[in-house]
Amino acid sequence: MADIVELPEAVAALVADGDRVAMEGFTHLIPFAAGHEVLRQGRRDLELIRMTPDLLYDQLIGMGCARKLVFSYGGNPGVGSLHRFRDAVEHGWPAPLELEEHSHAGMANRYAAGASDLPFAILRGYAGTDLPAHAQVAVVTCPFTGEELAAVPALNPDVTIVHAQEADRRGNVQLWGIPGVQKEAVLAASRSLVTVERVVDELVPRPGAVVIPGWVVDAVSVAPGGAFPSYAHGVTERDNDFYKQWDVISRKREDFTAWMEEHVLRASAKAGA
Amino acid sequence: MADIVELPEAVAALVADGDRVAMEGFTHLIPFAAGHEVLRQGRRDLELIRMTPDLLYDQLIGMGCARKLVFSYGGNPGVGSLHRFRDAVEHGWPAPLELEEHSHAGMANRYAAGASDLPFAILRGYAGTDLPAHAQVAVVTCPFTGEELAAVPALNPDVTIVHAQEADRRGNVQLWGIPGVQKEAVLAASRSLVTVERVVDELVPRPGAVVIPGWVVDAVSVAPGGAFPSYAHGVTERDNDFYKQWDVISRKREDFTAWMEEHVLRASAKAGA
Amino acid sequence: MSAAATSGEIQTVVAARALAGAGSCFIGVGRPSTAAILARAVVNPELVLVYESGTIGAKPQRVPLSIGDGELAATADAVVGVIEMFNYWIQPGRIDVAFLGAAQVDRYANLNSTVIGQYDAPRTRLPGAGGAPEIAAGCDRVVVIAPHTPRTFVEQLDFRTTVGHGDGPGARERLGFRGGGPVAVITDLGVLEPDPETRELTLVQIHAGVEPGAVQDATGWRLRIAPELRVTEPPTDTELGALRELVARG
Amino acid sequence: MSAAATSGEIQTVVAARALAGAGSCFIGVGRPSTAAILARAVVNPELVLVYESGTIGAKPQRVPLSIGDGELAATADAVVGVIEMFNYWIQPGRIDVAFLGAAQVDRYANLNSTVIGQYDAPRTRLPGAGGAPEIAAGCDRVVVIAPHTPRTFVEQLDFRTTVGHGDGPGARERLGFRGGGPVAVITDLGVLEPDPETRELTLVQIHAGVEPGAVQDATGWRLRIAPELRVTEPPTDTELGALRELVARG
Repeated sequence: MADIVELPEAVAALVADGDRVAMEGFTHLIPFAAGHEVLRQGRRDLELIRMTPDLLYDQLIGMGCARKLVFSYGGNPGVGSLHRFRDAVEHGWPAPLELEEHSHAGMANRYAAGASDLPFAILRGYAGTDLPAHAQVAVVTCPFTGEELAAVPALNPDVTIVHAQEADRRGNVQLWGIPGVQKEAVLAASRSLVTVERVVDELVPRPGAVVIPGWVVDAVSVAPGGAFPSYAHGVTERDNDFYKQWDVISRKREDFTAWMEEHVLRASAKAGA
Repeated sequence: MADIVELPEAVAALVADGDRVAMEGFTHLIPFAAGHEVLRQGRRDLELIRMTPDLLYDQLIGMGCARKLVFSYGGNPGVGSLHRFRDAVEHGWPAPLELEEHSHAGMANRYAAGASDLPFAILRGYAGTDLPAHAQVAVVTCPFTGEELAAVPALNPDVTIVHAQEADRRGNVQLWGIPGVQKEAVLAASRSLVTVERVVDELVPRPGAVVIPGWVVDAVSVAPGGAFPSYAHGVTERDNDFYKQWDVISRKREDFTAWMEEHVLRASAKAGA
Repeated sequence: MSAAATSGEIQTVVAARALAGAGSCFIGVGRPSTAAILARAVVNPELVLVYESGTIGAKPQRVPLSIGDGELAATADAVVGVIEMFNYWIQPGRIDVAFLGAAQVDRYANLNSTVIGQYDAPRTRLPGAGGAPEIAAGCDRVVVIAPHTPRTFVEQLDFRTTVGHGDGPGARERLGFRGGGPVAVITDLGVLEPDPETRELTLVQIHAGVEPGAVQDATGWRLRIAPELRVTEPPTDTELGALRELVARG
Repeated sequence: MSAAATSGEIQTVVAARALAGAGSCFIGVGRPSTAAILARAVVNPELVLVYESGTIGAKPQRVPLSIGDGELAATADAVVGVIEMFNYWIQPGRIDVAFLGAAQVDRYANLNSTVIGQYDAPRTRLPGAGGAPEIAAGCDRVVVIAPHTPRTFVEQLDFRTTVGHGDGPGARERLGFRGGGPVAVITDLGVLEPDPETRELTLVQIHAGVEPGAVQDATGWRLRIAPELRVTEPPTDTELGALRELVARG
């Protein structure tokens, strides 16, 4: 049964310097509020894991929290570049960033293997590309057909953080809309934190919902609007304009730093910024 | 887009003598009406695939349709033996039955590999048991950790038959309640038939529903009550008494044959028996 | 004052007590299911019941005939497919306790639910493995529930469907299992537990009125008996009342 | 009478026409998404749109900024997780056509969306592979949509993110791919198709008013040109009207 605690308390208890941290949410339910609390608590040297780093990891990377990035698509969806990610990779600002780069299919199967307590996953992937030179990819042979397939190692983060629409008082979590890989990311991790829009007395089953039982979650924290500028299907809307504005805010180092100072570091967890 | 056709027509078009046929439904949504139509059309020499053979395969085996059974649990759930299955294995009546026997975990992962177009699946399974002597199980070594795991070959039936609550007029299928392995069994097969309780103008999304797009299904046939004595969650009830009665009906060869003659062979597809 | 408990009722109550303090329990049908539902009623209301059919946190008010009964899905916290059940929930060892039955049990609590006689020329063909091999390998601990007869407790299994403690100390570790294996075998005569060193099943508890000699007579091998044999606390009126009400509802 | 079509509009309309008769199309964001939504409006109302985010059969009325926009999930026939999308839908080759973009395209329609310059000392770091490698390997056929400039159409990729026709005939077969690979590269100047024998991209169609010489100048290798060069049918008023309405809504 998950504890329902304040976000600062949950982050302090579950996220440490040097951790391998996955904050998932595939273009939906991205846990910005929790990520910002990780920033405010000054965590450093993190190995950030996420299929699509998105604005959230652009911010964490730009603020110097990350030692390494494990990912498969580092763009601002529909807008263009993630400038802080590019600056770190191209110029090592504010710090050099080690990359472990996969394809979506590889990352998704790595989470599935992690959730299944298997050391690796097999897929038809990577063949003929330059990716294996920069990612852990091996070849396994089918013992029945002799066919060769790609193998990728399981992903088992120290801690996974996701956002959902709601939880009940026992910490059972329900999310709906685009489900992404959140359930697998939670099950693959040693520790997990779920931020929610609201706590309800009873979870009313929803079409397309994924339910994560509270007994496999460590902490649930209430963070209304905690996915902004991403969204919580049926509760908040994706702020597409903010994704476009971010291209301007993040382009120059000083503009970025000033914005983060004002809107994240000086904000409180309650503000959900 | 699946064709919506009469059950006899669909079975005639999709099921041939000698086929590897999977009729799935894990204790729920078992496609009895379709299986009985296969019987009435006199199909022979079938390789019957199903995690839990249940009463349906007890009937098909007892009527001599099966050459081989691929399965993981051949009992009458909560009641005891499947007498026709036992008679075939113990005494070769009405015909010898070849067995390919797995565990549930192995069968489930074989369907997943089949649906994924992978030649095999890996799992922590079978270790230390006598099962590998009677099933295709191999050992694969993790290329990253050196750990040894079990490998099982993919299951790709010639045809998969499942039952669902409803379909729309374009053949999109929606089922809910215990989901079992039906979606994987359909995606793993070369051909597929789905019987439904009803056809609706529009599928209204349901909590816990699995939707199978019509464009991956060959035929949909309307068969109200088509899961009896199993059930369709929210539409019909499981007839537990019938499962108990079956223990008596099926115990003696002549009682069984007489019952099948009267209730299945002489019945019509419309009757849904 | 209710009628005295039958040996079967005592077996079920003892099994229910074994779930005190457990977080989650994996169960099939029959007596194990009755015991687990009883446990929620009398010793562990928060117990999460997990069924092979994919229902996690089911709260049945009656004993289901099949693990697919609609009530299980209707009352569950989450309902998942069979593939997810085995890969995400059983394989990683997320379930605390698994209740298993069997047609044959040997001195190391290995189980046979496949065949009596030879596989290719069976005297009695049994249903088969189902989920048992991976459930017994993955769950944190296993409780076996079986009727105590010489036909069930045998010197040599006709088929090893499920590994308990294999051939003794270190066997499970060598097989790379996640879970610790059988911690108890609960019968209608008493309770057997694996010896901490040898892993061999040892009679540690007998139900009231049962003679150790009778347990030995019902066991197909030379049974080890603990120096201080516990006697089963008789079912309380609460336990017996709840059990009988549950069975009556069934 | 509406204003003349821009080269970008022509490119989008030609891409939409390429979906006539297709059952399903896998798309990312940007121009490919616009073209696929346009195709449903003008040439293929039954076209099943599949997005990486797990929405199968989405029916957007506007061009989504991101593949995760709520409208896609709200209008889809089915919404699945990312793991299922890649394992059950893309890997087995259930999708007919995939639209892909890229920063660099070579003569065999191999694609780079990872980096310009060296990987460890990049001149420009691009977003990376996303789903492209497996989408291009698995889908029945691939249509590449890219702006026609020498920076995009290069002699040598800086990084091979996605395999088109590899190093020529037989390359895809040797790699065990399920899908047939690129069938067309649609640019703002014309359409390139792989030669049936050599698999090398060949200019087979130019948009009205474009000179073949201009296409060669915009291509970083010695471009093969088909003997009979087709000229693109100009967008009809219906196509252009529908496209402009769609973009205006965006």
